Amino acid sequence: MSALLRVRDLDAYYGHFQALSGIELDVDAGEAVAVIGANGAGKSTLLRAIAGLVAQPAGAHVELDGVELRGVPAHRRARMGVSLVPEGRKLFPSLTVRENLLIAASAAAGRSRDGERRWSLDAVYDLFPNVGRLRDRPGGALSGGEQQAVAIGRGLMAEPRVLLLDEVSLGLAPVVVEQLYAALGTIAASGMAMLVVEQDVGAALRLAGRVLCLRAGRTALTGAASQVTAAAVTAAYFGK
Amino acid sequence: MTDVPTTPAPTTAPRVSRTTAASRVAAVVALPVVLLLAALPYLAAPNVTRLLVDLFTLVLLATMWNLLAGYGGMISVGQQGFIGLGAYAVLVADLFGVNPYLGLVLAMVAAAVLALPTALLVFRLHGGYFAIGTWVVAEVYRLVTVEFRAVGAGSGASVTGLSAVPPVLRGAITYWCALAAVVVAIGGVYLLMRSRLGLALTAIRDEPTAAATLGVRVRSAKRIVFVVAAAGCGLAGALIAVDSLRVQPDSVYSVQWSAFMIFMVVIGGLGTIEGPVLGAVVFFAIQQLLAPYGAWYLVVLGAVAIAAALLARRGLWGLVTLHRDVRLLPTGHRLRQDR
Amino acid sequence: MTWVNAIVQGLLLGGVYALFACGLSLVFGVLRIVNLAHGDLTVLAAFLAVVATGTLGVNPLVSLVVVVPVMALLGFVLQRALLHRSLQGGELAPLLVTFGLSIVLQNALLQTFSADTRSLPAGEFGTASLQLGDGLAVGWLALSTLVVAVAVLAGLQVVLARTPIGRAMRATSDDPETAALMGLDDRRVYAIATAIALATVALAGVFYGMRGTFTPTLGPQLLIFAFEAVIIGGLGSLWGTLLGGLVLGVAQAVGAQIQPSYGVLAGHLVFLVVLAARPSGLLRRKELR
Amino acid sequence: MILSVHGLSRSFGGLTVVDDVSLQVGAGTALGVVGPNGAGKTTLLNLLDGVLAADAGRIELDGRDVTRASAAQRCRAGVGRTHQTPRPFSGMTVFENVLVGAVHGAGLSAGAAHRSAVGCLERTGLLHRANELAGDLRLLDRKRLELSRALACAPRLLLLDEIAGGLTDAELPELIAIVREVRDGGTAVIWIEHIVHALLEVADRMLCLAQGAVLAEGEPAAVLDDPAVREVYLGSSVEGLGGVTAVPAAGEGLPAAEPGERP
Repeated sequence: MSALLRVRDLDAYYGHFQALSGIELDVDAGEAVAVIGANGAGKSTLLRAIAGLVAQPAGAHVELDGVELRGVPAHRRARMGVSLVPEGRKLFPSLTVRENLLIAASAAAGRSRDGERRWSLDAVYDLFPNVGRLRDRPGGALSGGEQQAVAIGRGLMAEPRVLLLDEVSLGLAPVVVEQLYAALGTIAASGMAMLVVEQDVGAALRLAGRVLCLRAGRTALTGAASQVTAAAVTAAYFGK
Repeated sequence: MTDVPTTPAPTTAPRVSRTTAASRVAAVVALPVVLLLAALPYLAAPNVTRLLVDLFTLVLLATMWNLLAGYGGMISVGQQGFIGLGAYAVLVADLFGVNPYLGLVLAMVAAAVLALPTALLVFRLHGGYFAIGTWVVAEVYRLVTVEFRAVGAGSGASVTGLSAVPPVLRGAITYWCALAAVVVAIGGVYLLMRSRLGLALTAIRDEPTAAATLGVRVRSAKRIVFVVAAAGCGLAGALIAVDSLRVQPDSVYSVQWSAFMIFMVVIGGLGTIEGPVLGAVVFFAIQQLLAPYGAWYLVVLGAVAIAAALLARRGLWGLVTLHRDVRLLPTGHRLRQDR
Repeated sequence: MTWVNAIVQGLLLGGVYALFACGLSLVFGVLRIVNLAHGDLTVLAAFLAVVATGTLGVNPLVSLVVVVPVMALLGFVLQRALLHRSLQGGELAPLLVTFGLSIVLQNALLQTFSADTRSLPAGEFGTASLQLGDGLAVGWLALSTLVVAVAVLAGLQVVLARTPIGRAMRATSDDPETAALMGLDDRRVYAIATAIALATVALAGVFYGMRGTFTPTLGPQLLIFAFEAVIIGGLGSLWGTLLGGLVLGVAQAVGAQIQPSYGVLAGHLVFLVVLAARPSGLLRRKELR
Repeated sequence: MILSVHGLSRSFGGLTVVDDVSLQVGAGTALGVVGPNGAGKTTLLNLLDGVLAADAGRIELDGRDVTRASAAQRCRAGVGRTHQTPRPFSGMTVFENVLVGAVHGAGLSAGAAHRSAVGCLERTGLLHRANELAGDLRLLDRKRLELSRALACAPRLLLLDEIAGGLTDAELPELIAIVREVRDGGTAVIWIEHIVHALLEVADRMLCLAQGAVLAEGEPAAVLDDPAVREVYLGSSVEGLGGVTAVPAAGEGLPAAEPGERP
């Protein structure tokens, strides 16, 4: 039995600079994995490589349910069920909140025939009551926390099989982070496979069953979340 | 990038070198070549020098457009406005009894002076809109010009002040003026690009924001380039006027000049001094060869320019120097470690 | 009364300019490309109508049934074959490519159709007019051009604001990378936008051809008028483009009333005044560059 | 005081990114700035060096109001800056990159500028790459280049944006020594950094930003011990999370692999 998302020997380059080397990772259906590490460790690059935004070199493997994704462009990966909630939220500023959500639904349009749709506007509004109230506001005129909720909702509207979340808590107040992670907990409980890149280690570890810690583009530490010590995490952040 | 010492910690202070082997050869060869070209009216038939005046005008135009786009990052399709102004400056000088050859200098001044308020307006536009904005201004110049009866309104007028000069002598003087203009333009751009301003322009081309944070006055550098390029195009227009002795508004203000400039620079290699010169020569050859085929040659030119913009971004000069770092007119700095 | 007439005729002329401009505006808004071949494509559409009316023997308005789809298809192909590649080449490449295209189109038309002045025979419809009072007559053709322009702009507005493809265009224009994460293929979205833009160009070309005369070298002039309408109105606003077209039309008509040769010049001067006094245009909605 | 900032604010589309920040830095002292990503640290630097205009507030450099001055003017008045994401002039050589700062920022004539640029490259250990195109440099050398260029402007105020990110433990002391030397030469330093222990070696004072506002300011140790700071910095608390042992991958523990070095 192979995992739902299977990553083998993944390297990534920006020009001459190697941002990732030899990453190996499995995410099973219904499992949440946290990716942690200091700035510049390659966390976001890993998600971007899986989503198809960073070129995948020959010899590197990213497989979704046994299907090799090399050469598949980002928009087709999205339609196959790889949904990335990007760093910085990246809402479309000239679209309203509702339109931001609907735009992602088109990614799921091709697949909705063979399976019933789980996520609709109403389902997202149920999950984030705030978002429902803001539905007619332009995406550019929201606070950070509101933007993040819309971004997650938008990711869900694409009916993902694997949800990739990049820096959910970035720049948000702890109380907001708590609310967002409560929602993510609900999503995880529904059986979604998730890969979460986080600076807020505490929040990520409460959600994730497993941890991948990156350092300078390489795997520094992997293991069950319950076994990762505060000291190891602090080391990853403060450098010592 | 030739001899990079593998160990740091130099023993003596490194020296800054601003020449290359190729440039030293070029410097040695340049003087005799220019002298030979200067002697040409004594050696060759007038129709040869006549053709060369056309070529030199094209080289001048290509060099100026490259200064704007390749070094200043400004794509203008309105330089014909300054070409037209230059041509009319000769005509106006002629009307007032000033020697048309003196009009060449007046043309440069007139174009530079008008470039200042023009810059004020068109610098409010960016990218493609800047391009069309310069074009509108050129159209305004044309439309205003044709309102004046004294310069022949819509049909233009002839330069009469040179009728007393024997044709052979006139051809020779025009040729020397064109040669001088090209030498000054290429030499001027070379010196400009080696100066503080050149350093600033190269920095702006690569990263405008970082340039500003390192103390480069981005806007004023661009303004200087715009004015210099306008003066150069004004000179080219004046050369066209004294060469053909006839100024027609639809011809000197034609947007086709912009098409030619873009073609020469893109084919030759944007952002180098050598490239536009090479591009002008190639363009001139194509023009001579394909002229009998009428407008089809322009169709070919357009198609080649599209292909070059998409496929060969560094132009012909880029292909020539693909594997070797040949710089006839180096503008950069190299550190050399004396041992 | 002559001045009122000039203003009315100017407004009607502005309708044509607005129609020219909306394709330019759309391509810039979605692809961020300033299409320097815009005017030549308009002229191409007019010549296609010449061929269609000639070979099929139909009214120019009927020829739209052929010309509009052909131009839309051309737009789709153009985007796929040239413009998309040029987008990867930085800021310069799209300008150089569209300018090269302009030269190619202009001279190919010149070779094919000669430099003769042409017009599209609009029949009775072209000459009939509506009498509004003494000395004030409004041509049916001119009036219908304005109505078509408003309808096209309104239609584009509705497509952009309310339809899935309009949403996709706005999203891709905002951020192509994130749009890809939503399953949108930017190449396809851009190609559809270009196809729609060239369909409006086809309308503009045919209506212009019926109203007046044209030659293969008219393109640059039309591009400049379209550009002035866009800038006067304000980038990124379709209603601004309509307003810009009307302002330009009135300026030209009033200028021409003073002296016929002042018409075009007056339009340019109004444009320069707007650029100097209100560089973001009369109706500017949001930051676009 | 070299730099005095009062009530500086900036928002983007209704979102306040820098919120009423006031700070002062004196000659020969260094201010460390910490805070989670997105707290507005880089925006603060952009406001200080003039790349962005402030919505409200006042910036004084050597007692002169520079709030409305352009980036180029501020650089000439003595503000040097490094970017978090390096922005080299990729078509120019390393030496020429630094020369831009020496000629335009510090206003030196050719000969003096050449000497100054060589000196700055020597200081940052980049001299042996002087003739390479800046676009060909790897990340670490790009960061060195950022620092060299800023130093070439002969700054009275040096703004550093995550200059240590990606450096290995072996390379850090070298960098710290350079920044210290600059500070001890009388330059005021503002340093944004996530690698807190590097910051602690240089900073005389520490400032923590959260959501654009100053959360705490004072003695570095005191600021870092502030529970509010620990809370925003690590997000929710990490205490009491785990078991006893970490599981190293393939027996590697925590390797200090060098980024930028290809295997």
